[in-house]
Amino acid sequence: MAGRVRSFPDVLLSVANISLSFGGVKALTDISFDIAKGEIRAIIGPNGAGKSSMLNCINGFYHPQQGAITYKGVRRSQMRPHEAAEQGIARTFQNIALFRGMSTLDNIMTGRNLRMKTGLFWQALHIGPAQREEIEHRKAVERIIDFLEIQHIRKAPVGQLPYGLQKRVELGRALAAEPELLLLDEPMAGMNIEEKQDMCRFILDVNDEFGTTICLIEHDMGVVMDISDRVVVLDYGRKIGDGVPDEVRSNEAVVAAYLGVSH
Amino acid sequence: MLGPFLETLIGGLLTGVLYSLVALGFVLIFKASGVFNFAQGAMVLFAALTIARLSGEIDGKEVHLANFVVAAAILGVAVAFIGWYAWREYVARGAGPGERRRMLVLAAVGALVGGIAAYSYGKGAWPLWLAIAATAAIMGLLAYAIERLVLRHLVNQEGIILFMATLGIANFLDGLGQTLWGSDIYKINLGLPKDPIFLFEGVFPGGLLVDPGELVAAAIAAGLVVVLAIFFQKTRVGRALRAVADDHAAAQSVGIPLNTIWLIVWTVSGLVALAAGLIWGAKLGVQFSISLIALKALPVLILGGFTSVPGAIVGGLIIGAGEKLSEVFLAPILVKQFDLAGGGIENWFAYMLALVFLLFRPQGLFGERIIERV
Amino acid sequence: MTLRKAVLLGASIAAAGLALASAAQAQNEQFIPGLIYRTGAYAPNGIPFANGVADYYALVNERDGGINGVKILYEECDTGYATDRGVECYERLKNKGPTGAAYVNPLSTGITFALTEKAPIDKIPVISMGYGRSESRDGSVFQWNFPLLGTYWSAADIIMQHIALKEGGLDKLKGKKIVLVYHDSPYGKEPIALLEQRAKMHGFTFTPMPVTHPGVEQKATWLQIRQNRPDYVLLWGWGVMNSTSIKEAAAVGFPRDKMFGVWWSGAEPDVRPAEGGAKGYHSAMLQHGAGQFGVHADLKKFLYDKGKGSAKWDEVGEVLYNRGLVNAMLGVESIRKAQTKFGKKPLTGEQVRWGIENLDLSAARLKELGFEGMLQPLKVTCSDHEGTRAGRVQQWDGAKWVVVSDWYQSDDKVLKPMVDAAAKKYAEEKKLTVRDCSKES
Amino acid sequence: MLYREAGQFKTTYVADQQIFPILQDRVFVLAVTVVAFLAVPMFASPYLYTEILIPFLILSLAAIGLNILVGYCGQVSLGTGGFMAVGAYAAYNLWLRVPEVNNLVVVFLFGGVMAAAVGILFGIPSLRIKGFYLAVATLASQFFLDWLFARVKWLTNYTPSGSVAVGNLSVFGWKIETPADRYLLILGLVVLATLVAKNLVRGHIGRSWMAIRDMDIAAEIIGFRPLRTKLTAFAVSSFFIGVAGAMWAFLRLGAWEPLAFDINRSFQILFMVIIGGLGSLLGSFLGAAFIVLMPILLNQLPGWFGIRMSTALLSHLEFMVFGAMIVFFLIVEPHGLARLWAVAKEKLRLWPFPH
Repeated sequence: MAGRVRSFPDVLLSVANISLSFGGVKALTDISFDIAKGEIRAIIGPNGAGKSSMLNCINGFYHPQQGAITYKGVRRSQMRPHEAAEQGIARTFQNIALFRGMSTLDNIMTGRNLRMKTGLFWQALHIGPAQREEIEHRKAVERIIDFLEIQHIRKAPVGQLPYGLQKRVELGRALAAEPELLLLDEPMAGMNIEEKQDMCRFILDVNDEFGTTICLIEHDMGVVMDISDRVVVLDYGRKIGDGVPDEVRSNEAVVAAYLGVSH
Repeated sequence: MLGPFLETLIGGLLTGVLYSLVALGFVLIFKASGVFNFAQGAMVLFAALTIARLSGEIDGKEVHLANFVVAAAILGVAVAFIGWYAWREYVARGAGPGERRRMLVLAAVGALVGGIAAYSYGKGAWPLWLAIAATAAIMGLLAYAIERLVLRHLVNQEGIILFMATLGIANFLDGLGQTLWGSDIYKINLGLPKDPIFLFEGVFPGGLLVDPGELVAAAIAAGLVVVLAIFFQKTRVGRALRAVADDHAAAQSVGIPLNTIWLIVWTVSGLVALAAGLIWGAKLGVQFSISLIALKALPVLILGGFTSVPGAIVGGLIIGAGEKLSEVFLAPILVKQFDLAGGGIENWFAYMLALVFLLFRPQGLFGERIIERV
Repeated sequence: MTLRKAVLLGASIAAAGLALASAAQAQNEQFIPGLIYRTGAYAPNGIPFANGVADYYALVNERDGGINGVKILYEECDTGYATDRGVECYERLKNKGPTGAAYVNPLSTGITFALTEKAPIDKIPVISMGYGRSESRDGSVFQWNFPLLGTYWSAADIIMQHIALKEGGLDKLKGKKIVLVYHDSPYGKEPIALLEQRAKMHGFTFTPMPVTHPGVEQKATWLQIRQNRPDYVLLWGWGVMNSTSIKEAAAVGFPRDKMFGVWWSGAEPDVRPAEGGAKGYHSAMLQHGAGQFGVHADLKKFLYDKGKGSAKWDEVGEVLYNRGLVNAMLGVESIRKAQTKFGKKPLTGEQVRWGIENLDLSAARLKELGFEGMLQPLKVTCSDHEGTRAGRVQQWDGAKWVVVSDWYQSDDKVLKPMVDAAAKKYAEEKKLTVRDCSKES
Repeated sequence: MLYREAGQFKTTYVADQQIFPILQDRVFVLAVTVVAFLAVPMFASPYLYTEILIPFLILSLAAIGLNILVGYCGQVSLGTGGFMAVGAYAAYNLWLRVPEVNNLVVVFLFGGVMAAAVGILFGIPSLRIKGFYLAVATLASQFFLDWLFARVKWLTNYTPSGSVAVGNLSVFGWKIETPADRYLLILGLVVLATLVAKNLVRGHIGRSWMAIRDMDIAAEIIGFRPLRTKLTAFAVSSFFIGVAGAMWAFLRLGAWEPLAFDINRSFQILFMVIIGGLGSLLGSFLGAAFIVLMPILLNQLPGWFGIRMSTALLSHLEFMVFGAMIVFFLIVEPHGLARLWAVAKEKLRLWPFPH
């Protein structure tokens, strides 16, 4: 079945000729592609293809040696990850990176951190602006909790939750930031069918309801082809394919490098 | 100016070798088990006290008694372990080769201790070699007890918990050492030469002072470092230890029980503590203060990296030289400039040196660069 | 439940303990606390002192049946030379016995400083024999402090006088270089003021060099000394620092006979570990030195022959042991003096304070007590809480301490103005009312 | 039966975000506070005040401070003693040089603020240095500050011995003289400080600390600025520690020298935090109680039973038992006494019908 066919005129982020290496080991070589506003963009490729490194470059965690990243029409200089977050880029992680010592609620509240402004003084007293702010954001977070259907684990320490729920909480944390660009690193890895379906639904809903642009890495080809608008294929740090799912599926290089293996 | 500078540099480097030796004990344990062993200083004290009291002249009833009590206690423990192992091996289930070897080691230790106990009861002061051998055995037992009673129960705990546990062990050892052996200053007589020698008296007025005692001590320490390096590079056990250091899971799969590794590592670092205690004790006299030299080894550790043997050595040299040079040449300037009540900057200077260095190289001198991933 | 059992057990144990503790208090006993240390970095020096103190009290109880029939109840508390532990010990012991602590010997300058603040409130005198704050000899300000036998300013002054005598007069000090190697604590810093004053007066250069606790790391210090070649090195060390200094001096070839220790740096544990290296080393004497005197015969007869001594017999007569004896004796005699006014019963700290302040030990009395040859007569007054300012110098000949000088008196022309100024500053900072000593009897 | 939360429904977020959402907890804490303020002064002896309650309270505050840094923000520090010293000496100099400010609260706050400033300075390396490397690096501050206060004569007002003393203290005109006065002042300040600490850790600043602690990289990626977050933790932590240091100097010691804040103090407070429980304010109190009381108890216990042993043996045994107990507690409950408490409460919730 073909993916959805939608059109997106505006480019949100474009990557031009990116190369990244760690002390001689090349992780990414000369990669270019763009992410359009409002689309669901997938990055696929075999293990070690450089997918996570690509996300790490986009949100400023790695600094490519060559190439440029343009976000919202502005060419980005080297930045720290929190600056990317401030510009509206949020993400989840391949190996869950929740704050294990905190509850679900608190974890999602951390997603609101960029919007919480009261200073040390009011925080220390926990009255007035600090309390108002806390409640206002609590309301927003409760909406996300409702959306993701995790009300029952609101106060549970995340470290003790099952894997699938942790992934969901992590998505919640990213959503709490109300990002323009949401990077999802293997959001469905290690899930069973049912959990995957739930997650797909959440991703599509996010995209539909909030208009959030999503860039995801995923191994499950079926899922990728179903939900994404366009797909980039990486192999050994190089781009070997780019286009709507049908194009990619018929791309010979992709089939040889990747799909050929799994089919 | 060059004369004093060189002289200070030499003195600093020689002191640095001794710092390296203490730091080495830290590194061995951290490398193999990730434990930041703050008890290293207490182990140095304990070993030094044991050697000093076993080899020192015996004056009066209490020492005899203490000797006897300790010897008996160790013998008892050793015999108990042997009995327990024998029971496990022959009664409870079949024996593996590892257990048989361990039993043999324990039997040897027991026999050694037994012989020593008998010897001591008749004679009094022991020859130095015997005291060292007995102390080595005791350090082995100590390592065993620590592994058995503490570490085994703290597997998979966070580093800071283990660190705190070693602080507890340090407290315990400080108390135990003083209870058994007393708190006076004791001598270890290694026969180190004492009279200073002066080099190049023709070139520099007054010559370059070198303390031959320190020279010998540094040589011993250097020799020990070489032995350890060979141990790690060339022997089977040493290679296994390095494997563990690199990857715990991999080591498990090679078939080395983590507990055994820990035991070996703690024993080895107990022996390093013994060497450090021997040298420091001969130099300064054996007393409670020796345990505080652990603090001197810490800047060496962060400078050289917690996991690097060469780092401990080079770091020790840098810290030793750095702190002496700073004290001799920088401190007087500071005192004059700021009207201070005296110098004494060497204590923090070593730490500051290490700290500033870390700002530029967070993984230490020889540590591997960490690539962060998410 | 096991938990309930444990709680019950704990409660009953605690109750039993409290009952025992209260039952143990006897009525006709004078309580004296002992803040000592037999552990830690300073134990080698703390132990012989503590033994001397304990033995003397035991002797008074055994031989005389107490002080005029009032038995001494003595309890040690180990401070480890740490100020906060010392304060805890003091607080724990100050109210023990029927009348509370008679006086307290902090045996640490740091603890003395802390207790100086507490003494006037608790009304317990602080005897800091041969240590403590130098200006506290001014009894008009420091009503409760008694730095008997000598302060550090006295000690430093005596050493300077001795050096001057050897050089051929105070004027010969001009241009000399004198270094003070000191324990980096209030103890070690005390003499600096006096030495700076003397340096100004006589034109020698004075350099203080601190050594960090516990003092085993002195290489840099002694390399500097070797490079600067001072004429004399004064040593204000304690515990293992002393022997380390002497060893390092030997290692850099600094002549030991140009080294002068304070009286806390002149005992057997200080020189013995340095072995041959200590030969020729000098130190000031807090009046007494090593050796056995009249009182030691009594110790042997009443304690050691009966196996009741705390030390080994061959340690009895060592410098610090003897100092413990002297320290205890001064306390006992103060109580005895106070009994003449307040009656032969257990006394409060406030009453004992009067006894110390009016202590007057003549040569005859010292002979009677068996301390002849160890002490000079002393007389404490309201304005002079030091009692005497005499001292001698001794030298280690490789096997024993030999007295090498006559008696010196610290020069009050130099000291008195300094004491007055420092005491005045203290009184002002603390907004204290100063006693008028001329009106005291 | 008595300890149940069933039936206590929260209808507003304010109610849900209370410090103690369960009614019984509120009652209990209130009762403890009332006892501490009103009942204790009725029976406490000077010894209880000066050697147990006062050290316990002050060191609890220091432990709270360190817990913020280590337990909440995950930055191990061995420089606590040094920061306490900054608080003490800053407070001393304000008290000495500006006699008009004869108000301990102001003096202590000043000590805290100065300690916070120094804490920020020494916290800067934490951006690049992590884990035990940072722990050892913080020793640099410990040794440097110890040295500073021993050497710079101005800081100790040129006293020859380097030991300084304070006296004639008052707060808003209330003269602090007796141990009871000191106790009440300390208690009041510690209760306030605890409240502030609780507010901070449950708000968004606290969450930023915990995020950095649990996973610093992820925290940065979702927008926390690592340096600013860590420095806030260093500042707040050092502020509390500085206030504790000033209180320790003024209200516990009265006269002090830098040795009062040496490295052993740092270790002592780290012990409190670990034994009490990382990331728990209650744990800071429990840990402080344990570490303050245990040596005193061990030292006195044989005496209470009429067992006479030599002072040396007693001290050595105290060392050994103390060390062994540390290890024992770490093995039994690595998450500290606070966790034991929580487990007990959990049991109590179900009592008497555990099934």
